Amino acid sequence: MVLLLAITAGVLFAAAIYMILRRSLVKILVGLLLLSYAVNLLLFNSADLIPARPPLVAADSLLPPTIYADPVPQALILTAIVIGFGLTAFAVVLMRQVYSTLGTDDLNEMRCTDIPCQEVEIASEEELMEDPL
Amino acid sequence: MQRSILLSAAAHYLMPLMLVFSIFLLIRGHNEVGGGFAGGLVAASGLMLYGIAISPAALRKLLPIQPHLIVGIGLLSALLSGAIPMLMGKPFLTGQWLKTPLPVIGKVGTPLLFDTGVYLVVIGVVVWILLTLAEE
Amino acid sequence: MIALPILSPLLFGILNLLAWRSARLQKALSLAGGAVQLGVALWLLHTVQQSGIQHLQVGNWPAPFGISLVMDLFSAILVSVAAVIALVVAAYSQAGIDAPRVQFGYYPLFFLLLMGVNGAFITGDLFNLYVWFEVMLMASFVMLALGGERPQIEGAIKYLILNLLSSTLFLSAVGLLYNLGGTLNMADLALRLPKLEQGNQVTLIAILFLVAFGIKSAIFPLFFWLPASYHTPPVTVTALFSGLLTKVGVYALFRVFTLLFVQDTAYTHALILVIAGFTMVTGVFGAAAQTDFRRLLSFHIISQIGYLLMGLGLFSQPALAASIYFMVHVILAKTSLFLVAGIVEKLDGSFNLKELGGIYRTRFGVALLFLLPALSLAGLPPLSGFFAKLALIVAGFELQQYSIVAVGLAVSLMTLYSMTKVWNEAFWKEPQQSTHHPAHKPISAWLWAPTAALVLLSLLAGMLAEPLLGLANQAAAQLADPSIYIQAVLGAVP
Amino acid sequence: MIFLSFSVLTGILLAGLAPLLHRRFATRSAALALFPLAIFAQLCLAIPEVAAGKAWQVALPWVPSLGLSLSLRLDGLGLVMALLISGIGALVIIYGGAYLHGHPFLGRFYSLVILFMTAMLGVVLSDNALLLFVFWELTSISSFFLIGFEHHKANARAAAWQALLVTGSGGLAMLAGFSLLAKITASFEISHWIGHSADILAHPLAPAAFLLILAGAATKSAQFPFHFWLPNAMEAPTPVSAYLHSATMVKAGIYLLARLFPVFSGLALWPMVITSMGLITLVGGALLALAQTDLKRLLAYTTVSALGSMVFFLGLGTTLAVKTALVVLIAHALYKGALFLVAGCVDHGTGTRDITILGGAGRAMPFTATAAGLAGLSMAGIAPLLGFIAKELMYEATLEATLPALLTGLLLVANVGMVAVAGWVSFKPFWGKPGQEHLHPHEGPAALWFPPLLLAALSLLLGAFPQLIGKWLVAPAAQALWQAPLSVKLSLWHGLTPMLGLSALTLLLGIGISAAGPRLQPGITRFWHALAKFGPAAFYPRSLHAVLSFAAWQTTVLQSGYLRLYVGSIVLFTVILAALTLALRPSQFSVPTILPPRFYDVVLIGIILTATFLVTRARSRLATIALLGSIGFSIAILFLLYSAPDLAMVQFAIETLTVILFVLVLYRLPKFKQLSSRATKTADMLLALMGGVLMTALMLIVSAHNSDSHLTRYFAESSLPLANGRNIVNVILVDFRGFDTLGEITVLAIAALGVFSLVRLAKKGGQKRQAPPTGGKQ
Repeated sequence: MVLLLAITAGVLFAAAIYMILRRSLVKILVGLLLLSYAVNLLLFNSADLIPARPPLVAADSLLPPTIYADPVPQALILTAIVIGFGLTAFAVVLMRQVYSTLGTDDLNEMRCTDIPCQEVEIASEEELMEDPL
Repeated sequence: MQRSILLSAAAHYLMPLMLVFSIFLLIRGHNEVGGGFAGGLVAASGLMLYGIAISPAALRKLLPIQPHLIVGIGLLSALLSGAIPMLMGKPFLTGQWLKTPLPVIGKVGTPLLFDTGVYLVVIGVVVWILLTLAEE
Repeated sequence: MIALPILSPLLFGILNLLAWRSARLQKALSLAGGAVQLGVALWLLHTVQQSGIQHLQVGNWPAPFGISLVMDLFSAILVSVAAVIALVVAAYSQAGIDAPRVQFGYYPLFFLLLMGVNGAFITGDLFNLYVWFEVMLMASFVMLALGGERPQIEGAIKYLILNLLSSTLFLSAVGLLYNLGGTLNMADLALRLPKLEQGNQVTLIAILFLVAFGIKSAIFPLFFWLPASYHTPPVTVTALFSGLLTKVGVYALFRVFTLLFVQDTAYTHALILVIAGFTMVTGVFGAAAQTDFRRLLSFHIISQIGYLLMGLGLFSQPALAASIYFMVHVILAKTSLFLVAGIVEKLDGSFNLKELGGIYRTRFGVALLFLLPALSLAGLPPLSGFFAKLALIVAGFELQQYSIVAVGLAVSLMTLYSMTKVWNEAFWKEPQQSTHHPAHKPISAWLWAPTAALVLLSLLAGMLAEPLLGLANQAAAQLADPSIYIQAVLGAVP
Repeated sequence: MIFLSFSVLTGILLAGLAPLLHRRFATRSAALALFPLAIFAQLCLAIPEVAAGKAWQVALPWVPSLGLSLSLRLDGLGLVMALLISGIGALVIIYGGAYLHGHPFLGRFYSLVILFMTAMLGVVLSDNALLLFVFWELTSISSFFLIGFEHHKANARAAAWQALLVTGSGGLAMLAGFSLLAKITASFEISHWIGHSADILAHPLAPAAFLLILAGAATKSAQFPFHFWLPNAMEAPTPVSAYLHSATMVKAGIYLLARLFPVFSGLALWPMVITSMGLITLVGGALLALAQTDLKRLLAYTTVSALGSMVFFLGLGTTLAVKTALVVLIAHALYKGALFLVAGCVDHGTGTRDITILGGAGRAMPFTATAAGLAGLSMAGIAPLLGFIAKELMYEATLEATLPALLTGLLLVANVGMVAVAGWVSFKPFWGKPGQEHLHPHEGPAALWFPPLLLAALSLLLGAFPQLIGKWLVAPAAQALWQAPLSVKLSLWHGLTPMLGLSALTLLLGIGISAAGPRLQPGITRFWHALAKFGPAAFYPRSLHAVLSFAAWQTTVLQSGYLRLYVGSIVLFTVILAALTLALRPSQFSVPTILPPRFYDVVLIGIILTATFLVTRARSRLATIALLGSIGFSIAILFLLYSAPDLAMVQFAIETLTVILFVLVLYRLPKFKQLSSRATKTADMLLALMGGVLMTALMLIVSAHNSDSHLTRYFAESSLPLANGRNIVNVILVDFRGFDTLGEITVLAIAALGVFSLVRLAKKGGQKRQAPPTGGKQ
């Protein structure tokens, strides 16, 4: 399972990188999500995988059973998931904002902060109103 | 967005149930599966369902205070739970427990206050984001 | 209590959040918060200097199980400088940040950013470092995009994606290192990593950390996000970022490459030295190609990061001390320059060097405020930049690393070139638009007074080079010998 | 002498106060000259002691950890320079007040001149090389501001910039050289270096240190191939040219070479490099001067030539040559300072500096003409002026050197040029035929003509009584170079010597060329123009341009604005570094033992892999959301199966929220388009695969090493007894590692705040940006 999980995480990483290399913002967003899945799997894999032995102390004992899953990576992943949610929420809204301000989600049209280019006119109201769904 | 009557009716009944369940999750979280995050997320889901199924305005009316204040109070109680032991000369976030356990809840201490803070922040954050997006 | 530099900004952040509706209250709170922060930081600096590394176990759980907060001299210096920058920027913000931004959470963000920065400086736990990085990043994302102007969100997109990439890499590296070392406490790791049979695996993970922190500190060839975004928000925000953000990345590099990854310095630190050289050169060339005041300064941030890394790559106590002093110098000087750029923009309505002009004639004071930190950055004696560079040169010669010294000197000349270019264009040249009358525009005292104070501090950093270098040297001594740190956290080393 | 040690501090203070004082005492502000005069007087009082071989010294620590101390030392060499600096400084302040009378920035002028003078005094008094460097750069920067004094002129800005960059680059090289010497001797004190010259010479780094320091001296003293900045610096107001660019600052390089003469003159490189550099500058400067028509540029090129001669004689290194260099230094400062000031008077009195136009102003400007005449005679080397003595010494020194014929011949050429130029600048404007244009020459106020007259008169006085400087100034200075007492006997009359003959020949040829000037000049000018594009003066803009175009090119390549290139290079860099590390530092790589996977695992991982593959190819937004959701939920189930129920719960909830968020937002985003070409996709795929393989490999490499976490046991054992909780994960979250959680909820709070501000503030901004409400659809 370690091997399987490592490969799965690797595939997720590869897919994430591929998506982040796209030009469309939406795809990049997908890439970011995949990236957080990949990291979570990586963290999960950083301790031995033990099926069906949650790190809980039974009601009648002071210590957990002799074999139990390592709770540390679990706590770390939980933290990472929640942080990841915050970042994703912000990223999603930021990208929506980009689209509504620029009228495009093509990153090749977002080079003005790097290279001098002429003022591109802001997307007109009509364009924004059009609901593409 | 279209609203189905069925969904809104469900939301009316589901929401309070989910809130109660979330508090249950929060309180027992220290000993069983659950905790501030899980509880907060369940509560937030319930409120979200309400907001989407009925209306964001209704959700806002339902809230006793503004969502950013919920977040602020949540953060403040988490900070407070850490600051209490500081007043007693212990390091930040040192757990302080009441000697006698309360009925139902069990042992009560600053970690519970901390978890409540987490719970509030999660609810506040989700509701805040939802209202921001839905009220446009 | 060394948790205070983290908790006090959190408290002020929350208070500002609760005071959402009152801009006036928030402004007052920001000044109070900045002052408290500075007081706490200086007191801690004094304590650390007097009685050595300070250490606290959060929640009273013993190390390495609970989270350790550790303040050695290096951390204390950076926390203090960060507090200075925070107070100055808080004051500058009174007039430098427009009402809508204040209305929409500028001040809460300001404090939470500071909280993240200080958390990163103080924590002794690798995963906790990740958390503080995220706090800082999240706050910086929002501050960068706050206002929603087109260049802002364009820049913010690039900033966000590249920094998330870095965070992911960082988190992965933490996970891998946990797998290898079985602990997250840095002191504990420092103790355990050298004992591992597979030292090369540690080196491999060190490379991941180098890339992850390298992106944050904007080194070559990972710096793209910085010039793409730093010039887009209000200059007040840029000033804050330039003073704090990349320096946290550099701090993290210093921390892990002096504490954890010191098994194979012949490889890792040589690599850092090469990267340092390229970072200096590409940064300064980037600056030479700019005609926008802020973009030019942004590229200079990169080039200065190269100098900071040079000390780490050389990896001797004097070199580390030189870098620490350099860091103090560059934070003060670069932030002042951004603040001055803001004043210039207020006067002349532009950041474009081609459109600026005439400020020396009409506003000698502003010109002086630019000139001092600019020349300091270029390394002119007897300003702080000169001592910083000299210390690096001497340290480099000591280790017979002549080529990096040559690069450093050449880059210094290029820095002089672009600083005097700004001077020629914005200050000496005649005003370009007859409609602008810079002479008659009032500058709020909230703008010039904090800037002047910071410039004065930067001057002092040059005047007081000896005590500051002494302090840096003490800090470097702690960095150069990891066992001091380990002992402070874990007690007697078994 | 206490006064002298405070003079530096006082000077800097005074420089800061000068504009205020000027504003307060407008007309009497030339009284600032009292400051340099006081220093001058003080120095004069010190002459006897110094001549007796005593050196006055004071040292205070400044930055001892870097070797920088405030150590000042006054010996013979420093004394000569300091006298020139303070004496001419006083005159220039008086002169400048009149020259720039009514100029809005006269206050700033005073300030800069005093700052410069202080810095220059610092250079010549410092015994610590770092301190010297501090002052050295201060002279460069004040020179920058003074050259650019008329900063509304683009030429002035460019010239100032050029001078700063050229001397600045030399300065940095010099700093490196100093640091090398400090590495060799463990000290930055110059007297320490002199004491340890044998150690230095024996060290393999000595030649490098020498060449680096030489670069500093050569750029400052405008030696070939760095000479070109000096004529361009004539954009400065004339008093500045007189003071900085002829009498003092450009002599800083000479001073430095003289100062380090005892350290380096034993080096084999010394005579070779320095004499040839000096000689090229000496001859080249004089010949270039012949092509000029502007008074100040004529003087500038002859200054270059004179500086070359000083360097040349220091390079020769004989006792006679050393004395010669010192006498030339003094003589040149006096006559050239005077001539520059005269040029200012002429400019002031006639409105032009073009010698083809000037002529016949002598009657209207008698004092200026007298000063010009005397100084010109000294420059031409005619008895009984000091220049004559200098010239005799020069010939004497070359005649006794190796290769006397070659050296003397070249010197003759240069000196002929000097004579010719002396004629053009000091006689033609006053007694020559006036040009076509009608000039109205008039004498300025005494503050303008008195300073040059005084300097010129000094040339005469010292020429007549050369032993005044011979005994009191030159001998002690030479002693500083030679590190042993030298006797110096200067006299006007040596009898009928070869030198006298050469002098006469020089004079004859020079006067001939001077008279033939108008006819000769166009030819010379054409010649130099033809050569110009190969010269170093053309090299400067060309190299600057090359650097800048490279910078621009590099920046457009690196900072292209394409995010995918940024991401790509980061991934590529990571992969390359990791591969390099694996190659150089191989790690053990063991595939873990494969246990037959459980059925659920295979199904779940199958779902994840399939969904991942599909999501990269998805064309519709709905499908994308569904696929992402299925990956997320599968991972949640995986967590549940492998003993992480809390994790599973949170993952489920978060996944649900994320999907809702996506639905809320994504439908406002555009449909997917195919934007990339097939080739790009293939390249990206390769890169992505490399990244994925790297991460898998890392995980396997690391898990090959089996270390158990000792945190786990502690947490398990203390969870209930110490932290009162049975759910260990939750206890870790709220207690053991509660601090992480505090940070984490802060991130959440910021994110919510961010979403709110981003949406609401942009909406407000958007309303501002809206076009006037003409065509809205509402």
